[in-house]
Amino acid sequence: MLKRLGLFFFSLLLLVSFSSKSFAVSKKSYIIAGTTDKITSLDPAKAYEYFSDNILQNIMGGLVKYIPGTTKIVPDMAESWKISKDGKVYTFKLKKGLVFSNGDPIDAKVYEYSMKRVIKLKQNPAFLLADVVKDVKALDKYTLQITLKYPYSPFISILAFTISYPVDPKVYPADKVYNGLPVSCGPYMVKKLVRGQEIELVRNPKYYGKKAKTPTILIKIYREANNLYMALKGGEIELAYRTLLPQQLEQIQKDKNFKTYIGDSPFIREIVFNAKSKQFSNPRLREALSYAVNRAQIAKEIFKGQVNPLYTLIPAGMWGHKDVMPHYNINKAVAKLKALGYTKAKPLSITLWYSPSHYGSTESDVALMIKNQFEKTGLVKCNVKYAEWATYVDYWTKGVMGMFLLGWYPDYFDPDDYMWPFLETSASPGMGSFYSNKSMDKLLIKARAVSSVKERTKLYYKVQEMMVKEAPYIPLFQGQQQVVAKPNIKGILMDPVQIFRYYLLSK
Amino acid sequence: MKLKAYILTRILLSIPMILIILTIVFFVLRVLPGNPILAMLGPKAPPEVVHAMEHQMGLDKPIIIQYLVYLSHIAVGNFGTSTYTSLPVLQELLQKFPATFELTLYSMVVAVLIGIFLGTYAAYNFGKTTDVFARVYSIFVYSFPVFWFGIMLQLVFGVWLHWLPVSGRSAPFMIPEHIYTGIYTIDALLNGNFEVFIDAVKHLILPAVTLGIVISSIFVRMVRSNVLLSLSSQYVTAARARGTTEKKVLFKHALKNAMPPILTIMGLQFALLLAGAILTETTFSWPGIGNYLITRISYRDFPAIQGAIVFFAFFVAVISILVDIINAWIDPRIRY
Amino acid sequence: MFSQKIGKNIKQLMGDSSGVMFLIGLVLLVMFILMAVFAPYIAPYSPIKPSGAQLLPPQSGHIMGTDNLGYDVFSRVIYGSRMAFSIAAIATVIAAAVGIPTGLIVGYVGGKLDSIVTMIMDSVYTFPGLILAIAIAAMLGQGLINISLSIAVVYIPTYYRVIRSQVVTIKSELYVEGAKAIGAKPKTILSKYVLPNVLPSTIVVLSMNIADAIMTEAGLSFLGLGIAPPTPDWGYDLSKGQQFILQNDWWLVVFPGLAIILIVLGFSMFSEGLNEYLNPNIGEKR
Amino acid sequence: MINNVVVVKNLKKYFPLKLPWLEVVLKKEKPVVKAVDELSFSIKEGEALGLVGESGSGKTTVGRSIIRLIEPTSGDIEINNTNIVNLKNEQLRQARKEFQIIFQDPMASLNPYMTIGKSVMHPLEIHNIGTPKTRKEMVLELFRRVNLIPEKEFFNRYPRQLSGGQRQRVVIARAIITNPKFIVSDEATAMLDVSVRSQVLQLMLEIKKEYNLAFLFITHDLASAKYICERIAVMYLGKIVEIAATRELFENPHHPYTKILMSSIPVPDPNFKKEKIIPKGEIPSPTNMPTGCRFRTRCPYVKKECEEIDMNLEDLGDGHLSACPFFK
Repeated sequence: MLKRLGLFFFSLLLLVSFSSKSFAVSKKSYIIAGTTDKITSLDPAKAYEYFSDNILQNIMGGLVKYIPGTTKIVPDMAESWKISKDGKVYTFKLKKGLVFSNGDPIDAKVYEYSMKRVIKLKQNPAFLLADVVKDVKALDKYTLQITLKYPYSPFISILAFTISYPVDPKVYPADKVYNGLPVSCGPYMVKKLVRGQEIELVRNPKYYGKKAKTPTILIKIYREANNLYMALKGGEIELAYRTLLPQQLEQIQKDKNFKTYIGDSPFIREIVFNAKSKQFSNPRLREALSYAVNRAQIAKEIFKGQVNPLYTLIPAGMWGHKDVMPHYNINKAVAKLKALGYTKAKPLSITLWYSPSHYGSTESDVALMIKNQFEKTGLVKCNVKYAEWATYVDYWTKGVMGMFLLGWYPDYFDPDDYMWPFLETSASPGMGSFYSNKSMDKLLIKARAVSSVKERTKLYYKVQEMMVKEAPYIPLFQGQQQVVAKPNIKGILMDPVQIFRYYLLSK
Repeated sequence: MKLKAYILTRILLSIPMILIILTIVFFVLRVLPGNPILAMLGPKAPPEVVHAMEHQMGLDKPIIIQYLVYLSHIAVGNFGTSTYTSLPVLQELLQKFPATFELTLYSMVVAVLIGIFLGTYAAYNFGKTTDVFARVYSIFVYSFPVFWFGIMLQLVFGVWLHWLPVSGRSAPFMIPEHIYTGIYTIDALLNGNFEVFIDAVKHLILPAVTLGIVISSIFVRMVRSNVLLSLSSQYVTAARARGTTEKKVLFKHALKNAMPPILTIMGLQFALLLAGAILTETTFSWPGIGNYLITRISYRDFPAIQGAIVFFAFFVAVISILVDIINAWIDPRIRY
Repeated sequence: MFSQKIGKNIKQLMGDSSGVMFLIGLVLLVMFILMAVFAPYIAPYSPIKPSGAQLLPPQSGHIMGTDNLGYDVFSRVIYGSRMAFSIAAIATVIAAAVGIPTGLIVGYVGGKLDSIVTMIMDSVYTFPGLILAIAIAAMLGQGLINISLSIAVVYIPTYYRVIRSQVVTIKSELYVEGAKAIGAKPKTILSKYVLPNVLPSTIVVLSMNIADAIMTEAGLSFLGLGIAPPTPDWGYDLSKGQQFILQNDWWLVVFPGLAIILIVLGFSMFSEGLNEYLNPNIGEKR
Repeated sequence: MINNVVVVKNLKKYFPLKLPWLEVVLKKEKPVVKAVDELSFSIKEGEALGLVGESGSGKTTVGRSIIRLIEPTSGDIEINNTNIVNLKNEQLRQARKEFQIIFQDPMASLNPYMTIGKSVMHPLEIHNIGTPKTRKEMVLELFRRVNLIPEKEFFNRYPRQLSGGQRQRVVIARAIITNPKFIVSDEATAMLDVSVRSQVLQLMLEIKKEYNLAFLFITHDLASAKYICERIAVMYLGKIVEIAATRELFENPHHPYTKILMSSIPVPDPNFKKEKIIPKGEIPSPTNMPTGCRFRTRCPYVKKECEEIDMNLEDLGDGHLSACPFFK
């Protein structure tokens, strides 16, 4: 009986494993993508991490948009706009006949409602509007007027971000985050969302712009890079975007069945020093340590060359970027540490913190490698500690950690977003550095008010040069965007703003 | 005592258990560092917003008040709202639960099948090769870390042989059209979609077998010793004397009479199964409550973490009540 | 006379399979203990410093290969035994130090106190231990003591239950009543009359528990709730190794896994044999 | 005038009945088992009082509550002119050196993890009698007295290494080492082989005389009681039904229950014919006690009036008391 039963199970196994590999992925009508990212919320008022925002960028639109593949901002739902002389009042003329996917109209009142709602709900990204917007008013059905608290030249970039997208007032409650299926106003709409498993996008027939190229996009959500890799190799998905392990990407680049697309990403990583902490209040010590960090080794050995060493906070490729920080030089690091009085017998004892899962599974490797690099000087004893993300956030805002790893993904594509939050006195506690310098603040405010890019570039050069002397951060590297896809998938665009446009995909 | 009264007693007795687990977790979570508001709003949030949020969530009240409020909410099935997704926790849990249930259900089936067959045969062939195999098996398998065993199966059947998918619950477009129970194998059949059913089974095999085998070590042992006991009893001798076939003796008489204690142990092992399910879900990216719990821990999503644990406690309580009731129903001596 | 006794005991042990099990378990345990104690002499490299190229497969010089940072896997497996032992030992000691006296006192005093404490302990006991440990560990954060503590909490009820149930039986034994009759203080009764009679089974539970604790620790580390790297730890190495499994870097997963299996096997065989030897009547483990 | 060492007045011990919690909650009156009900007796210096009865009659409960191993529900117990019912824990603990108990099962009454020497010495340590040096001497001397020879070898043995009779000698030694005034012997010889039994009985008799002890000798065996006791009390369902000097009781039993017990003693002479009176039926459940005379359900001489009488002991003269007003 046991034998018979065993045979039964074995044949069942065979049946199951060989039958029906035939689900219909070959049809042209859809593309199946995969990711390890997670969705928190698809309400523009709350969404504030890459994947949720990226989905919104495919199912919604705003007053303005970036031309795909560039950083140039052009009108989207707006027909045109005017900025007052003092830089405080923005007046938009909206296109006519715009509707949501459910047929409800999109007009200036809708925008007024949406922006006021964001500010009122006070969710995570709300500060982007709340900090600068004084008032939003629909002057008539097609005219929207936004008044700022002070002249703020990057504001137009914020209007291109998901936070400024319009929502249907009939569906999205004014006082609550909306959790249902989103009402779309972009190329796609969400047909099905099974959290932690998959999200299905279908063409929005009521979209005013160019129709999405492929009727259906299915994005499978995987827990880990491994699962994503497996699904890709096994033919379950045709495209993988965010995030394979460096080793996996390296391997798949050699695989002729797949095509790999690499582009720059505005994502940066850095070590933060808490300038208020006793141990790291001395800029000379921070400088000495920055000489000990070998970014090339991190990029090569952990990331297999898939990130680029970065020597300032503004990423390469963005205007204002200037390579200012000291490069790896262990002799200088040793000399400077010795000058500070540290010896082999009496080494500097420090702790480096990291958060294990927030930046992917390579994070502990990064921390360990930096620890080893510090210790290579022979004058440092470096501990490594970690905390889960929530505790980590708590620790840095409370100034518990003296030195820790952090990353930055821009909210709007402007050097201001890489300088102000890091270096301005009121903003830097949010970054955990508590750095404060009055002349620095003056420069930063000035750079916000000026609208000429040339002028601003000069100002940011100054800011970065000043930053080198104080070294409150050690920038580490700049990320890449990597997409792996079957060769027949077309329309993959490596966007400098890193908006992945599913609606351009086809096969 | 009547069965109804027994059931009532049993249900009432499980309330303190849930309450105690809930209390422990509540206080452990609150006493320790980490600010859920900051985690939710990000470090850029202005202090007044943080305070407003704290006020809105009642986190500025004394911890005892928070506790009582939480209890009163739980009592009416309000598990709070996730700070990570803003969705009602209960809704999220109910969505994840079928996956966990499906996994544990099939793992249990695997474990019970292995346990009953191997255990019974081992007892029947007491001292012979089968028996020695069964004993070595149960000791060895007991020492397997679930996650390690899962990885090994992934390696062999997924990576090397490419027979089975190594993760997830379904292939693309293979989620059953209409969800009735949330258990894909059942829903697929209800939908009449055999393709989806096969896909669901394929995804289930590795995780269910992993967990099932690891748990089966205990079943093999229990079934073996209980069947041994009942094989040596008088009714078995009597049955043999009547000329009943050996197969019938074994499965009808010996096994049947060994069943109540085995059932009890099954109930007890359920806790172990659930703990194993968390690790299995992680290993196989199975989108159940275990995975949910682990993910939310890093976001310090208090309501979600508490919710998941209370849910587990409920689940354990319900299962143990069921087992006790079934046992009481089978064997009236158990009621007292 | 003493050697004669030992000879008899070994014979008794070897007589049935539980004796063989006991011996195998003992050998495994001794092996791991030696490994932990003499780790610096056995391990060819430092477990927390890169010692070669990254992701080398097993070969001479690195008999278990290297991991993705170039650490020697063999050295990490050797040193990992220290972590396994320390956490299991600390957790077990804490659990026993709380569970045993509580069980003794509550079991002896009985009454309402007994019902309440037993209800609390039973609740924790019936709840899946790992899940509770996860919740506590996640909140306590990393560190030897924190992890040990979260594991200990889970095992307190195990000790409590074993001790209490025995105390309840022993309490009604005549020799305890006799001790009361000669005017012994409760403290004396507990320490001189009850405790010695409870200890043998406690030792068995203790050694079974260490196996469980090692397993739980590995589980916690696997979920990323354990010890902070680079401290060598089998569970952490396993979870790290799982990332590279698709590149066929099997050695990262197989060796730490085997270490866990063997040490757990060692403890469970040892305790099983010990159990049959010391008190054949004590029942199931969790 | 010889002093009363033990005076027991109206001793009661009721046990609450265990019921399912639902019924406990619902019922107002908590049902009890009246294991010992209004018992009174006294024992003089150097006197042994036998307490006999069937199993379930409550005699063991009497033995235990009389020295407060279990708390009596009510009543007074004077030992050595001290009412021990009122003693607080610590006072009671210290008073315990004055009264001791010998249990039925000698193996179970010794701690298996303590050498017998230590076991016997322990009371001395507890009550701080003698110095650590002299204590061992005292134990060894007592071992010689109870015939555990060679005493030094015995000192280091564990209970499991002794025979049943030897163990009971250890228990006796432990009971008398603090020089008590009063000893309860709870079926102390019931579990011993017949051959050993008489030796142990003999030892107890000698000890009683040497130490001038008051003895409560609980047994279901009338023959043993006859051997040791000056007086005997007969118990039935928590009540003493008859109490008299041993000889008087044997020659002149008054209560029907006593008569029945007498008739069940095995008699060595096969020719001696005795009137056999066998009680009808089973012993009633203590939770559901008959009204009036508790024995009436089994009494061969039962009358209608038996339903209404109180079971009070009546003096028949010479300290012979009986609870049956009808039977002559």
